[in-house]
Amino acid sequence: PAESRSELIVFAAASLTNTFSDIELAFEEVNPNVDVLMNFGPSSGLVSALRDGAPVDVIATANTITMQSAVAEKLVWEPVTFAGNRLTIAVPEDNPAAIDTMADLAEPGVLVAMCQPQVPCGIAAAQAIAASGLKIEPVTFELDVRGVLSKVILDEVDAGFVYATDVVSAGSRVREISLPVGAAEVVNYPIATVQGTTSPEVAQAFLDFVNSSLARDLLRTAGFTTPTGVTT
Amino acid sequence: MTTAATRSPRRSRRSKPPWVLAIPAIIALAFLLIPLAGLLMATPWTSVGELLIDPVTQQALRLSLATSLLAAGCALILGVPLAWVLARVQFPGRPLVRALVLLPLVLPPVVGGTALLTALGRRGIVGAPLESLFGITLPFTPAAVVIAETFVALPFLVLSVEGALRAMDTRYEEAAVTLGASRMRVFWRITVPLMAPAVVAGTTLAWARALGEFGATITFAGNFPGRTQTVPLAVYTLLETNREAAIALSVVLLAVCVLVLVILREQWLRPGALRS
Amino acid sequence: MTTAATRSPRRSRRSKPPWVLAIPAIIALAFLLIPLAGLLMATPWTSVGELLIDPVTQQALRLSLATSLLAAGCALILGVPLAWVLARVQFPGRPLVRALVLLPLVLPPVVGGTALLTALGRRGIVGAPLESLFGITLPFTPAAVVIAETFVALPFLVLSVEGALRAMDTRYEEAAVTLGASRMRVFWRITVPLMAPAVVAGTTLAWARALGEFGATITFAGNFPGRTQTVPLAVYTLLETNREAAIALSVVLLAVCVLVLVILREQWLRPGALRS
Amino acid sequence: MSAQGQELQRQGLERPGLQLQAQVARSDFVLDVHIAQPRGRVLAIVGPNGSGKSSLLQVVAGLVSSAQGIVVVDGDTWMNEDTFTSAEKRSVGMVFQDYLLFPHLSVQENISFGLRSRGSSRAHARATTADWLGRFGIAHLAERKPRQLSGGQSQRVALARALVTQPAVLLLDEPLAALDAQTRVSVRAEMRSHLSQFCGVTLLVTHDPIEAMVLADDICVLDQGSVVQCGTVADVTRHPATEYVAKLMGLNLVSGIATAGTVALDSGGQLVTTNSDLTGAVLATLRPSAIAVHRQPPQSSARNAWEGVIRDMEHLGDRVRLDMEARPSVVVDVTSQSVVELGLQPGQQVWLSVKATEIDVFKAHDEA
Amino acid sequence: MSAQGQELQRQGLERPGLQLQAQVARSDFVLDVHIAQPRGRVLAIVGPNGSGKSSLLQVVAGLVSSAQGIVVVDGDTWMNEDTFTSAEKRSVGMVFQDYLLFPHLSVQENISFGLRSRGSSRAHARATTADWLGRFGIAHLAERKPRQLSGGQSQRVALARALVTQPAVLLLDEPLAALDAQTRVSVRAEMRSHLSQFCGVTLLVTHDPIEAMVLADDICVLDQGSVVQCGTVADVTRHPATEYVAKLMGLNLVSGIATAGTVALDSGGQLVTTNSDLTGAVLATLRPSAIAVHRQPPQSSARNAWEGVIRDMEHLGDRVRLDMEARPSVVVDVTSQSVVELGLQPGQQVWLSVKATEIDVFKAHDEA
Ligand SMILES: Nc1ncnc2c1ncn2[C@@H]1O[C@H](COP(=O)(O)OP(=O)(O)OP(=O)(O)O)[C@@H](O)[C@H]1O
Ligand SMILES: Nc1ncnc2c1ncn2[C@@H]1O[C@H](COP(=O)(O)OP(=O)(O)OP(=O)(O)O)[C@@H](O)[C@H]1O
Ligand SMILES: [Mg+2]
Ligand SMILES: [Mg+2]
Repeated sequence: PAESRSELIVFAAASLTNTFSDIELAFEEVNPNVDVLMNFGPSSGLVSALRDGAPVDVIATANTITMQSAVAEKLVWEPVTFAGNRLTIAVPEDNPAAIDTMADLAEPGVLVAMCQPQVPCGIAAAQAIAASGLKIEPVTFELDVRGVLSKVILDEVDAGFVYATDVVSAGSRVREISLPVGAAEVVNYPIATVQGTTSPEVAQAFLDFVNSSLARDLLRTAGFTTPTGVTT
Repeated sequence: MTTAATRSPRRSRRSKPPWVLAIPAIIALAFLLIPLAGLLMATPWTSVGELLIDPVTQQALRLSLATSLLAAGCALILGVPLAWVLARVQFPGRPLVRALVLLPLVLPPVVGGTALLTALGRRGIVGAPLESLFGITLPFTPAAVVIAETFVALPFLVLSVEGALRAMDTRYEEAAVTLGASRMRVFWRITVPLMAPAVVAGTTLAWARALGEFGATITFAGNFPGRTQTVPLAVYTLLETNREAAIALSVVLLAVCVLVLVILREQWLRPGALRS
Repeated sequence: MTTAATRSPRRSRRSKPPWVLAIPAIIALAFLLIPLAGLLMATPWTSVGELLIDPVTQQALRLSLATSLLAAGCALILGVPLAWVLARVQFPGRPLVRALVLLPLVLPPVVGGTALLTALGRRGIVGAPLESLFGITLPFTPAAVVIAETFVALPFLVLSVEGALRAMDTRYEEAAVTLGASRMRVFWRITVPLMAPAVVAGTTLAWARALGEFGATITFAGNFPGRTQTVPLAVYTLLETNREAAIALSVVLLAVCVLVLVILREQWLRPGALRS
Repeated sequence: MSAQGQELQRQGLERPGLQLQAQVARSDFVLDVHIAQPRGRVLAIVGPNGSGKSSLLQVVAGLVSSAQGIVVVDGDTWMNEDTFTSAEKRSVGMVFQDYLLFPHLSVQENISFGLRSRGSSRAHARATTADWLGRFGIAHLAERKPRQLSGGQSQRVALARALVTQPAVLLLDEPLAALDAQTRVSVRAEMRSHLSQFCGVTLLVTHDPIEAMVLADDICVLDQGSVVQCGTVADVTRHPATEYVAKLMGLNLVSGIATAGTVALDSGGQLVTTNSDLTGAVLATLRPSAIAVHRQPPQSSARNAWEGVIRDMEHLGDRVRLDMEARPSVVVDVTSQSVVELGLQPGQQVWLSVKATEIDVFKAHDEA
Repeated sequence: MSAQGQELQRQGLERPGLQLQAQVARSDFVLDVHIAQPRGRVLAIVGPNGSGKSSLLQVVAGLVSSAQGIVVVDGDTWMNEDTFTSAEKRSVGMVFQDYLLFPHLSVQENISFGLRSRGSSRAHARATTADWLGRFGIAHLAERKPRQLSGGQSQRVALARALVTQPAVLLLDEPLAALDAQTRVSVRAEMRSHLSQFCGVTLLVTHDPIEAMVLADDICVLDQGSVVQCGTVADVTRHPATEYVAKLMGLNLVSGIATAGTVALDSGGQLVTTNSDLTGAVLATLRPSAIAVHRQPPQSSARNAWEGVIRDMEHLGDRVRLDMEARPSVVVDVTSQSVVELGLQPGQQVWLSVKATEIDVFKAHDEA
């Protein structure tokens, strides 16, 4: 805990909004001298901002690729993976196309949404489709997983490849159709201290807190998987 | 809508829109309003109440109102002179400049934010000297929100006002000049009042655009609740966690906007309000 | 810019902008252009060439141009009558309608797309009957792109034209009426030509806005290369993997836009082009 | 419908021409007129600024939706309590006080606009327009835009535009005001020949009494929204109902009580006339040129002589107009020669005389 | 600078008043004028539509930036090859042909605009404005907006607005054109009294020869951008240089070669005059009212008699103007009585006569 009241600026991927808001409150309870400022946005946008000189102490992204680019540019110190997410299929709550298995997505006339292949959820979905050997042709490549979830919730598509956490956050409005065992791709969420940070101790304290059991419980509730402690 | 056959009772004498015009107008209106109606139907009205008492929402609303009004003000102060110069001063390359002024409209907003960072960021062309000389950093501050909003809103104002200036009968200005009025006096006492309806309309547009600004703001000013999180950013954040609340918040934003517009239009934009 | 003291050589007699106006105008211009300059400096020019021969980019450019022009056309056909009705027809609730027409401007784009889905989507108020009766589904088609772009662009046109209509001297229309012109004839032969500069300006605005449209398009029309992926969507896609390429593509978009605007303005928007 | 309205409409059906009975209320001004004008005659509407002349024309054209009353033209009811024929369906031609030429159309397009609106073929419209361009001497301006015209040129185009459609009612709001003296004479002559062939009703607003006398058959004098006097040009000129009308016609008008050829003037003084039949309230007109000026009390055959002071002098071509402060106060026209010979100048005391035969006496009009 | 320019400027410094020598080229029109007008005198500029009258005023006001030439006022050079005083620094008052009242300002604000622009205090501007509102009889309109005024009311406000600042040069572009007859007389009188006190130069564009004669000291006649004749009102009236000028002044003008009292007319025919001194190219004027009309060849003392056909007739108040096709062609004014007695009508053949004493002969002007 720092002596005087200080600010800690955390950039976090948009999909972490709920959990990190809770973690912020819990952390500030333990460290009353620290005021955590959260900035949620798309992972790539966060790294761009960092590159452009945004005042950041800690950054958590929803994929390892963007974080690796930050590492390569010496923007951040070595990251740690604090959570993981599992690819799955979401269908609208009344399941209009009667999807039961991933194979049903290959039926003609079934509208499928997935992320664009440039972002982690798109890479994962593409890999899952490739692995399944099915001929699944999506109608849209959404820019991020939230776009996919929106389309499913609004019943505009019959199914979409999303993360387990999205199914949890959507509550009863979507149903999950699990991917076949082994096809469920996993993505990792890394977190790192920014190289230029003015308060490295507090940043480190926050990193530790995210990896604490309290935070892990919050993450698990939101549907994240707990990583096996590997650094990415 | 008052439409009537040729022989008709007294009060409908003047306004008989031809159906050939009324039909596309009604289609246009339906096209704009049905989606809004759909949005209202999808709005969980109970959560609007909750949202309104949530301090985060209140902060966002306050910030949005403050920054959008400031942005509209900046657009006004900077835009009216620019419009005047573009409309009235001959200089080489004017067509190009007039086209360039429109660009923030076309630029995908996130790229617009990036462009602002390249100019005013800590490593930017103007931002770097600003920081090293005066210690001022703009990005990720409320000032950055105002700048981002002004950047996207300015073209609206310039366009409206420039159009009005070109349509204006310049001989009123000539008449003022023969009465001994200096250029500044002509500008403030004749030009500006004569184009007041266009200035008000342009400022309204600029304000509305600033109020809805999202892409450039999140890129240039970040998304910090209470500091740079305007309502559109809050909507974006809420979409992640609570879709219904996000829609409800959008509807709140719309309501505020409609309220201001209706008041403003009744006051300022009545036909001839500034003329008679 | 031509500014000169009172005693000055011949050619600069007329245009002496007062500095008090020129200074804010220059600031405004700098404010708009420095970020654009920054963008140009950040552009990897070598990759622009590569981008231009990439079929995906070419598809996106073609789609963007086609859909934005269609959207501008739709906005024109629907918007001019709506503007006329709003400016000239008295009906109850008109101030409210005039404010509502502005809303697509304020709506965070993604919410705008959502609103369109609630109206025209598979389960939408209009979309559901459309699908069950005619088998037409709009989302994920190029038509949806045009619709999304028209939705955001329409208010621009309506505003420009309505303002011009209000500023117009209605006695020209009266004169035409006494010459036996029907309402339609008055509208097409007198009203429209007299407000042509505003219509052209409004359509230009609408087109520019449609060209840059992103949020509503991605939400309502999705993102499928060659079918619904316009240039702004391609820019976002590229932003994830190749920031430089994304900026380069934005610059290409801007270049197209400037080109069209400069040509258009020279042809149509010269001072008095339509009058003398 | 009111009994008056029914009566008017009955008349309208019987007598071709214009039957107008209308009220318009504006902020602090009320127009209330009743005019009946047969076809083939020109009615000049004269009156001071703001007396409602333009408003009257607008009522006939259907441009004032708030007008109350009745407009019947050649038996067609254009307006009554229940009916309102919209402006474009009324067969009117109108020339506006400030031209209102369509700025985006060329002169030739402006003129053919009405023909095309009323369904003429392109070729016919073009030919007719060319004819009118020639008549108005503006053929060389055919391709110009209105902003490239001088004031007078614009006015001629506006005139041609209204005349070309041969309307049932022609409404002219000071059509010659902006023309210069020379052009005005030729356009006036041209216009008179057109008006004499024209079989519809013409209402001509003008400030110029000569224009009214030259072009119109009848005159209607408006003041503050009401009709002061209506009648043929000769009647109104000879027997003006008010001093305003008399001045407009360049006459002196005095009122008084007549007894056996002598009129005791209301303003003091008296006049001897040759008309001994009239008694009671009368009006009398004195032509300015019929009044003689003397330095001494006149020893002439003129039966009327009175003293006065020259208030003001104005040169009018080869004559000088004296504005006299006297009983009665009159204006007097003398030749420049007389001015020199008598050494006249403002402030000077002189004698005036007029022959009894030069005084025109008539009963005060009922409506006055 | 050219020698001519230096000469003009030298003159400008010596003689207070306006020295103007300017060219303006427009699409198919070139204005090229040279005018010198001393202070305290009113110059009326007359000419047909499109002759460049408004353009001339604009050059003086500094509103035409493309003008070439020299403008010197009271020794101040407003324009020459090197100098251009911008319009707002020129002490001019201008009344525009179409008012140009500021639509967003009230009448009182319109009038005080010039005073405030030239630095008057609010109180002084208000008082002066109130004074002028009274003089023009428009005090009750003080709070109105221009769109609430009738045409004539607007014109009076425009007039007051230009006069209130007491400018060095007053430029009036048909200031009375839109006023009705009665108001015009009173405003004209008011204006004359102002102009007579006014010690600057006044340029008055007008179509109305009476207005020119009443208000102006000098007349300058323009045609197609050039000065046709310049001189005092009396000179121009008596000795018009061209037929146009004569017609404008209500006179007949004929040209010919004089030999011992007889003028052989260029248009055919001859006139006997009482002036036997003149020889060579001369002009002669005949007043329309000096010409007598006969049904038979006249057996009178009049030495000039010729035959002709009545082309057109116009009633002008108590006179009738005959437009004669004859040698020479003239206009003739006769009384209504004569018309009845002689049974005159268009197309009729009649005899004209004029006394030699009534013919004014003078040498053709050099510039004509
Ligand atoms: N649109 C209007 N709204 C309110 N008042 C008006 C309007 N138009 C005219 N008036 C008023 O109505 C009265 C009559 O105006 P009108 O134009 O008919 O007069 P006019 O006789 O044509 O005058 P002028 O000879 O000056 O043209 C004036 O007092 C004028 O101020
Ligand atoms: N802005 C302009 N551009 C081009 N030509 C013009 C312009 N203004 C006037 N003219 C032309 O210049 C000539 C002179 O116009 P000007 O207005 O000076 O005539 P004027 O004598 O005032 O006529 P009027 O008595 O009709 O007002 C005309 O042929 C006219 O068509
Ligand atoms: Mg009028
Ligand atoms: Mg003129």
